[in-house]
Amino acid sequence: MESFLAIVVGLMVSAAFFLMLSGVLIRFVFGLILMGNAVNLLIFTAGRLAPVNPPLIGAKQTLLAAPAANALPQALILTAIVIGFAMTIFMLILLFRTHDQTRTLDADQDRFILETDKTDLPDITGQKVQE
Amino acid sequence: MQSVILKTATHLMVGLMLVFAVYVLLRGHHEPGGGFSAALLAGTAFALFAITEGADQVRRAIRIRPAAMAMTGLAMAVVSGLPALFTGRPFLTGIWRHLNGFSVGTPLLFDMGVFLAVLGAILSILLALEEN
Amino acid sequence: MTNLLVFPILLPLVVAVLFILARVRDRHAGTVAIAGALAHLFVSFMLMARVMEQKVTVLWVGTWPYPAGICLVADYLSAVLVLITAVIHTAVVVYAAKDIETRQIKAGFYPFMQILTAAICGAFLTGDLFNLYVWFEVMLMASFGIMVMENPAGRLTNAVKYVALNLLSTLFLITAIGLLYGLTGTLNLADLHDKAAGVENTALFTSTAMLMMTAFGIKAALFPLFFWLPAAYHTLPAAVAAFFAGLLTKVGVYALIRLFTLVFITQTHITHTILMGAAMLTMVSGVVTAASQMDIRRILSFHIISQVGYMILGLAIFTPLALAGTLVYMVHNIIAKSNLFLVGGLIHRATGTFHLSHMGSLYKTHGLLSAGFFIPAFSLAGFPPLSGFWAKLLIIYACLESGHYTAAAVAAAVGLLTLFSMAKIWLEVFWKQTPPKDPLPLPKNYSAWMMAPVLCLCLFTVLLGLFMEPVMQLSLAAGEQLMNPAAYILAVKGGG
Amino acid sequence: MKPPLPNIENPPACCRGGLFSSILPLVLFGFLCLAWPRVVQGDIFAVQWAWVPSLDLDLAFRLDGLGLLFSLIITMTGFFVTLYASTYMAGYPHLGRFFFYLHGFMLAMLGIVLADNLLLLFIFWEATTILSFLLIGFNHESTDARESARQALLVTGGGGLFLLMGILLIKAAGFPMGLSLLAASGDLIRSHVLYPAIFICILVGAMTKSAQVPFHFWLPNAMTAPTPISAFLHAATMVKAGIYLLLRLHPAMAGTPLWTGTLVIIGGITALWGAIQALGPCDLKRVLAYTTLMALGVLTLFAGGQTVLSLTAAATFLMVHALYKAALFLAVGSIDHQTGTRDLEHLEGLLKCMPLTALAVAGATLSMAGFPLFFGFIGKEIMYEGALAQEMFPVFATIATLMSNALMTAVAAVILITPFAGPPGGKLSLVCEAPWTMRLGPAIMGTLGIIFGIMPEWVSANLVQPAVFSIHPDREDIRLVFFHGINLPLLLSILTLALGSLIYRHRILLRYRVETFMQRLWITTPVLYQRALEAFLSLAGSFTGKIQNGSLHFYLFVTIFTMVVAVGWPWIFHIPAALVLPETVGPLIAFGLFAFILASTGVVVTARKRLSAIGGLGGVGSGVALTFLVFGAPDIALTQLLVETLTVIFVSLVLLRLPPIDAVQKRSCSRTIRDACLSLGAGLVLTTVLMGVLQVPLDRSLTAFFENHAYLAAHGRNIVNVILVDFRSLDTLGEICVVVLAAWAAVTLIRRPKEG
Repeated sequence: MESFLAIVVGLMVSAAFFLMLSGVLIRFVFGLILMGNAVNLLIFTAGRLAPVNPPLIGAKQTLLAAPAANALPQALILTAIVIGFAMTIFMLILLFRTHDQTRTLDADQDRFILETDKTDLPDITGQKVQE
Repeated sequence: MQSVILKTATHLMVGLMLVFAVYVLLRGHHEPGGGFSAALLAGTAFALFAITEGADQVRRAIRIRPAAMAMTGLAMAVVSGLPALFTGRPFLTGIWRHLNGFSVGTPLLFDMGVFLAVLGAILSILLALEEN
Repeated sequence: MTNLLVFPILLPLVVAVLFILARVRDRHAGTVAIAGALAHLFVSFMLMARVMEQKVTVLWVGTWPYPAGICLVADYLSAVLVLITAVIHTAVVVYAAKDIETRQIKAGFYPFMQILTAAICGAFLTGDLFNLYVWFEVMLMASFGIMVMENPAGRLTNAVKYVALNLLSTLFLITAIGLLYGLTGTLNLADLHDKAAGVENTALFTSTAMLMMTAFGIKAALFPLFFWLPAAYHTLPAAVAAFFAGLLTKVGVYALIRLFTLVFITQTHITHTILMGAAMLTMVSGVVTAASQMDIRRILSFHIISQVGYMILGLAIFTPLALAGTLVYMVHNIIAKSNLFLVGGLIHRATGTFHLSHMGSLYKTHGLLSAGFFIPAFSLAGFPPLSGFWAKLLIIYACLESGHYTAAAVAAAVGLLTLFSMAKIWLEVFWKQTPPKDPLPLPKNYSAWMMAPVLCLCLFTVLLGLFMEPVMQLSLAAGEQLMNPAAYILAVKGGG
Repeated sequence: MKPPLPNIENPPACCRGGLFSSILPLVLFGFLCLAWPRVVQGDIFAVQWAWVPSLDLDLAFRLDGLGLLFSLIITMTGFFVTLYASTYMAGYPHLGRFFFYLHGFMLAMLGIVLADNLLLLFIFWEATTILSFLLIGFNHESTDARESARQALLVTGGGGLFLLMGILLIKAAGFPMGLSLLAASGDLIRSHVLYPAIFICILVGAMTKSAQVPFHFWLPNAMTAPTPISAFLHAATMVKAGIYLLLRLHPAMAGTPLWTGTLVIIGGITALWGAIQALGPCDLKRVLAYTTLMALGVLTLFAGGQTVLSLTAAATFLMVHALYKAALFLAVGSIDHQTGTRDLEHLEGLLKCMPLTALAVAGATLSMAGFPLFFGFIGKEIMYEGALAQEMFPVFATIATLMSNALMTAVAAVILITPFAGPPGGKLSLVCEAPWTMRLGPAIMGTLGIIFGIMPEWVSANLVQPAVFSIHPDREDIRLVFFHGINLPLLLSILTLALGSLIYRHRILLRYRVETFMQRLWITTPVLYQRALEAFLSLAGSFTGKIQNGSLHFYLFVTIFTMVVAVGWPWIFHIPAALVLPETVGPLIAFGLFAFILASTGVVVTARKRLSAIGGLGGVGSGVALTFLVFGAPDIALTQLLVETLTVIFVSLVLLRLPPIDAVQKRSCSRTIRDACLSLGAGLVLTTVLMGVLQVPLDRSLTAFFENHAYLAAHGRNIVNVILVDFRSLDTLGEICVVVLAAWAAVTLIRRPKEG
C-alpha cells in the first residue's frame, strides 16, 4: 500500500508543479491546491499506515483498547489543511484583484514581467533616463 | 429565489447545519469533530445561506461583525491560556474542573476560540466577496 | 517555570486583539502601537537579562513534557534576535505613526505589524520544528496582508510573485518536516539532534536536509532562490520595507542556523560545503545586481541578498568564531538595513522620488538626513568603527582562520562592491546637484518623529561599534553555544 | 584651464572658526615638542586601554622616534593648513563641516602614526580613507570632484581591504596585534608559510594609499579638492601613511628578498613614472601631484632597503619632501587664490606683485632641486648613498633616483621660473600679495628648508636617528653632514643638476614626447580603471536582466529545479534500494481511491474549462479525504471534505469573475516539455525519498505519549483533537492567527479601491 501511496503523492506533486509552471495564474492556484493535498498525503504516509482504527479512546476507557492510526501526523495535517485553505483563498482573492489591475492573468505578459516602473528601469550608464 | 418552499427548505437546512456544527464543536474533544470542522460546517451553511438569500441576510442573522467574531475567537484562544499564568504554570496549561462526571477546562474554551476565529474568517471573506 | 519566554509572542498578539476589540480610534492607533512596542521591548529586554543569567531558558507550553510538548527556548542567539526585533519594531512603529496614511491604519496596519512581530519572535523562540513552520506561516500571512494593504500605487503583480514563491517555500518546508518526522519520529529540535545521530541512511538524511535548506533558502533569499525579494520590496511603504528588510530574511537565516547547528550536523562536509558555495554566490550575485540599479530601494533590496550571504558564510564555516561573526553580522545588518530603508522613505519625502537620477543636493539642504544615511550606509560598507566593520572583520577572520582563503577573498571583494553602491547613492542623492528638470528638495517634509528613529538606529550602529567587547563576548558565547549544543539540549530535556 | 581673474576687489574675509580651530594642531605640536627631548634620549611614551580584548585590539598608543617624526610633520602642516584654510576657504558653504573633517582627518592621521596595535592602526587608516573621500568631494557639485572622490575611495578602500586581509592573516597565523610585540617576532613571521600572502596584502594596502604605480592615478585626480586639502592630504600626510606602514612593519617583515626586491622595483618605477609625467601638465597642482608620486616612489624604494643607511635616506627625504611640498602647494594655492588661475601658460611676472610668495617658492623649489645649502641637498646626498648601497638592484635604484632627481630639478625650475619671471602681463599686474595667514606656512616651511640645510647634524641627531633607531635594531651612527668630501654621491649630485638644466632647456620637446608616448601607450591604469568600471556595470546590467528578469515562470522553474537538484543528487544512487518497501495491507477500496485521485488530477491538468478543473479538484480533494477515512483518520477526512466544499464554493465565486484559463498566449512546445520533465523529476525525487523514509521503522514514542495521556491527563478521548487544543495548542494558536490574518487581508484586498 505504501509504495502506491508514495507514487500517488509523486504524481500529484508532478501535476501540481506542472500546473504552477504553466504561467496561467489560475492554474497556479490549482497547482497550489493540488500540492497541498499531495503534501498532506505525504505527511500521512510518512506517519506510516497503521491499523485502520481511528485514534479515539472508547467510552469508559482511559487508554486505547487496540493499536490505532498515528494521531500526531493527523493533527499536523489538520493544521496544514487549514493553513493551506487560508493561503489558497488569499491567493485567489489576490489574483482577482490583480486581474482588475492588469486585465490579464497570464504571467508571461509584459505587465507581469515588468517589476519596476518606467522611471526605475536599470540604467547602467548613470545618465538620466529619457522620458 | 422566489419560491417560499425553497426558501423555507434552505432556512431549515442551514438551521440544521448550524445545530449540527455546534454539536460537532461540543463533541470534538471526545469524538471526531472539533472547532475546525464545526467552523467549516457552519461556514458552509452560511455560504449556502448567502448564495440563496444574499449577504445582507447573513449579516442580519449573525448580528456581530465577522471580523470582530474572528478576533473574539482569537482572544478566547489567548485568554484560555492565561489562567495558567496566574496560577504560576506555563502558558496554555489546561485547567480543569470536574462536575458530575463532566469535565470543563480551558482547552474547551480554546476550541471554541478556534471555532469562532475560523468561522469569523470564513464569513468575512464570504460576505466581502458577495458584496463586491 | 519561566513564563517570561512567552511574553514576546503573547504581548503583541494581545495588543493586536485589543486593537480590534477595543476599536482603537485611528488617531490613537499610533500611540497604542508605540505603547505596545515599548512594552514588547521591555519584556524582550527582561528576557535578554534572564538569558544572560541562565544561558538557556526553557518553557514547556501547556506543561507537557519533553519531547512531546512544544517548548520555547531562549539561548543567546534567540534572545539577542528577539531583542533586536523589538528594537526595530519600536523604531518602525514610531516612524510609521507619522508616515502611514489613515487608509492603511483603517486597513489594520498596526495589528498586522504586531502579529508579524509576534510571529517573528515565535520563530526565534520555538524549540519545535512544526511550531517553527506555523510561525513562518503566520509571518508570511501577516507580510502578505501588509503588502497588499491599501496602497493604490502598489503593483499587485509584484505581490503575486512574492506570494507565489513564498507559498512554494512553505510547501517545501512542510514536506521536509513530514519526511523528517517519518525518519526520526520527533519534532522537537533537541530530540531531533539526538535522533539524527541514529539515522543510518545518511544519504536520505542529507536529502531531507537539502529540502529543508531549499525551503529556508527561499526564506533567507539565498542564490538562486531570492527572486521574490527584489520583485516586491521596492513597492512597499518605507516603514514596512524597513521592517521586512531588516527581519524577514533574517528569520530564514536564523532557521538555517538553528537547524544546521543542531540537527543537520552529521554530514557537514556535504551540507556546509553547499552552504558555503551558496553563500558565496549569494554575496556576489546580490552585490552585482545591486550595482545595476538606480532606484534606492532596489539597490538596498539587492544588498539584503548580498549580506545574507555573509551570514550564511559564517554558518558554513562552522566554527564558534564564524558563528559569532554571523550573529554580529545579523545584529548589525538588521539595524543598518532597516535604518537605510527608513532613510529612503525620508529621502522620498524630501525629493518626491526614489530614482537616483531625479534627485540631488540633499547634502546641502538636509544635513541631518545626510548623516542619517552616511552612518548606516558606510557601516554596511564596513568602515570602522561602525558596527559593520566588526561584522565584516569577524567573518573574514573566521574564513582565514579556518583556511577558507577563497571565501575570505570573495567576502572582501563584495565589501568593495558594497562600498561602490553606497558611494553611488551618496554621490547621486546627496552630492550631485538636482537635475535642472526636477524640483529642488523640499525643505523638510517630515517631522522630527520620523527623524528620531533614524537617529536612534544610527546611534545604535555607532555604539555597537564603539562598545564591541561586550558584544563580542556575547557573540562568542553564542557561537560556542551553537557549536556545542549540549547545554541547549540539557536545558530542554531538564525542563521536561 | 581658465584665464586669470585676479582677486583684487574684495580682500577675503577670514573664517574666525577656522582661525580658532588652528589652535588645536598648534597645541598638539607643542605637546610633541615637550616630549621631543625625551624621545631623542630613547624614552618611549606609551599608554594602553583595553577596547576589544577578544580580538587582541587595545587602544594602545606609543610615541617613539618614527611616530614623533611623522606626528611633528602632521601637526605642523596641520597648523599651517588650518590657518591657511581659514582665509582660503572663506566664503565657501558648510565651513563647519570642512573644519570638522579636516581636524578629524588630522587626528586620524595621528592615530595611524601613534597606534601600537595593528588593528587600531587599520581603524585609523580607514578613517583617513573616508575623511579624504569627504574632503576630496568637498566641491561636490562639480562632477570632477565627485568622480575623483569616488575614485580615491574605491582605490584606497580596496587597498584597505587588502590591508585588512593582511592584518587578519597575521592574526590568523597566531601573531600578536601589538606592533611592538609583532616587531619582536619578525623572524617567525618571515619564515611563516603565509608570509608571501601577508606581504602581498599589506603591500597592496600601502601601494594604494601611497599611490604607487599602478594604483597611482587617483592622486593627480584628487587635485580637484580645494588646495589646503591637497596640501595636507595629498602631499604631506595621508599619502605617506603607506610609507609609514612599510617603515613600521620593517622590523617585523622586512629583510627578505621578496620585500626588498618588490619595494625597490615598485618604488623605482613609481618615482620615474611620476617624475616623467610631472613635465606634462600645465596645471600647477597637477605638476605638484606628479612630483609627489616621484617622492612616494623614492620613499618606497628606500623603505625596501634593509640597512640603516637606506632607512636614514627614507627618513631624511620624508622631511625634505614634507617641507618643500606643503610649502609649494600652499604657495600655488595662494597664486590661484589671488590670480584666479594656476595654469602655467597664463602665469607670468608674479615676482613683482607677490614677492613674499615668490621668496617662499624659491626656498621650497631650491630645496626640491637639491641645491647646496638647502635641506634637499642633504637629502639627495644620502639618497644616492643609500641607492648605491641597496642590497638588491643597486644600479636600477641609483639610475631611478638619479633620473627622477634630475627631472625634479627641471620641474622645480619650471615652478620657480615660469610664474614669477618676466613682466606681469594684462590683469596680472593688478594682483596683490596674499594675506598673512596664507603666507605664514610657506614662509616658515621654506625657511626651515634652509635652516635644516645648514645644520644637518642637529636634524640627524634629533629627528632622523631616533626615527631610524626605533625601527632598526642596529645603532649604526650615520650622520647627515653638510659636506662628505668628493665622492660618488657628490658627483651624482652634480650630474643631477647638469641633467636637470639640460632637461629644463628641452622641456617643451620633452613634454611633447611624453604626451605622444602617453597616447601611444596601449593601456594605462586610469583607463583600465575606467574600463573595468564600465565593464562591471554592463556586466551587472546584463546579469540582472538575466537573473531578475521578471518572469514568474523562470523564477518558479529555477526554484523547483534547485530543489530537485539539491534533494536529488545526494539521493540519486540510493533510489533503487529505496524501492523495496515493507508494505502494509490495506482495504482494496484504497486502490480504487488512488485511481480516482489520479484520474481527477489528470482532469485538473488537462482541463481547458474552468468548471471541469474545479470538478477535478473536488474529485482529488474528496479522494484524499476518503483515503484518510479508510486509513483511520476520520477527523482530517471530515475537515478535508469540508475544506474541499468551501474551497470549491470560493473558487467558483471568484473564478466566474476571472478570464477563462485558456485565454493566454500559446506556450511553446519545448517549454511545455521542459516543464513536464522538471515536474516529473520533482515527483520522482519526492516519491523515492518518501519511500526511503518508509523503509526505516518509525519511532512512535511521541504518539504513544499522546495516546497514554490524552484521557488521563488531558481529559479527552479524541486524541487528534486533544493534540490540537492541548498538547500542541501553540501550533493551533498560530494557525488561527493565519486564518484570521488571511481573511482580513483578503477583505482588505476585496475592498481595495479600483484604479482608473
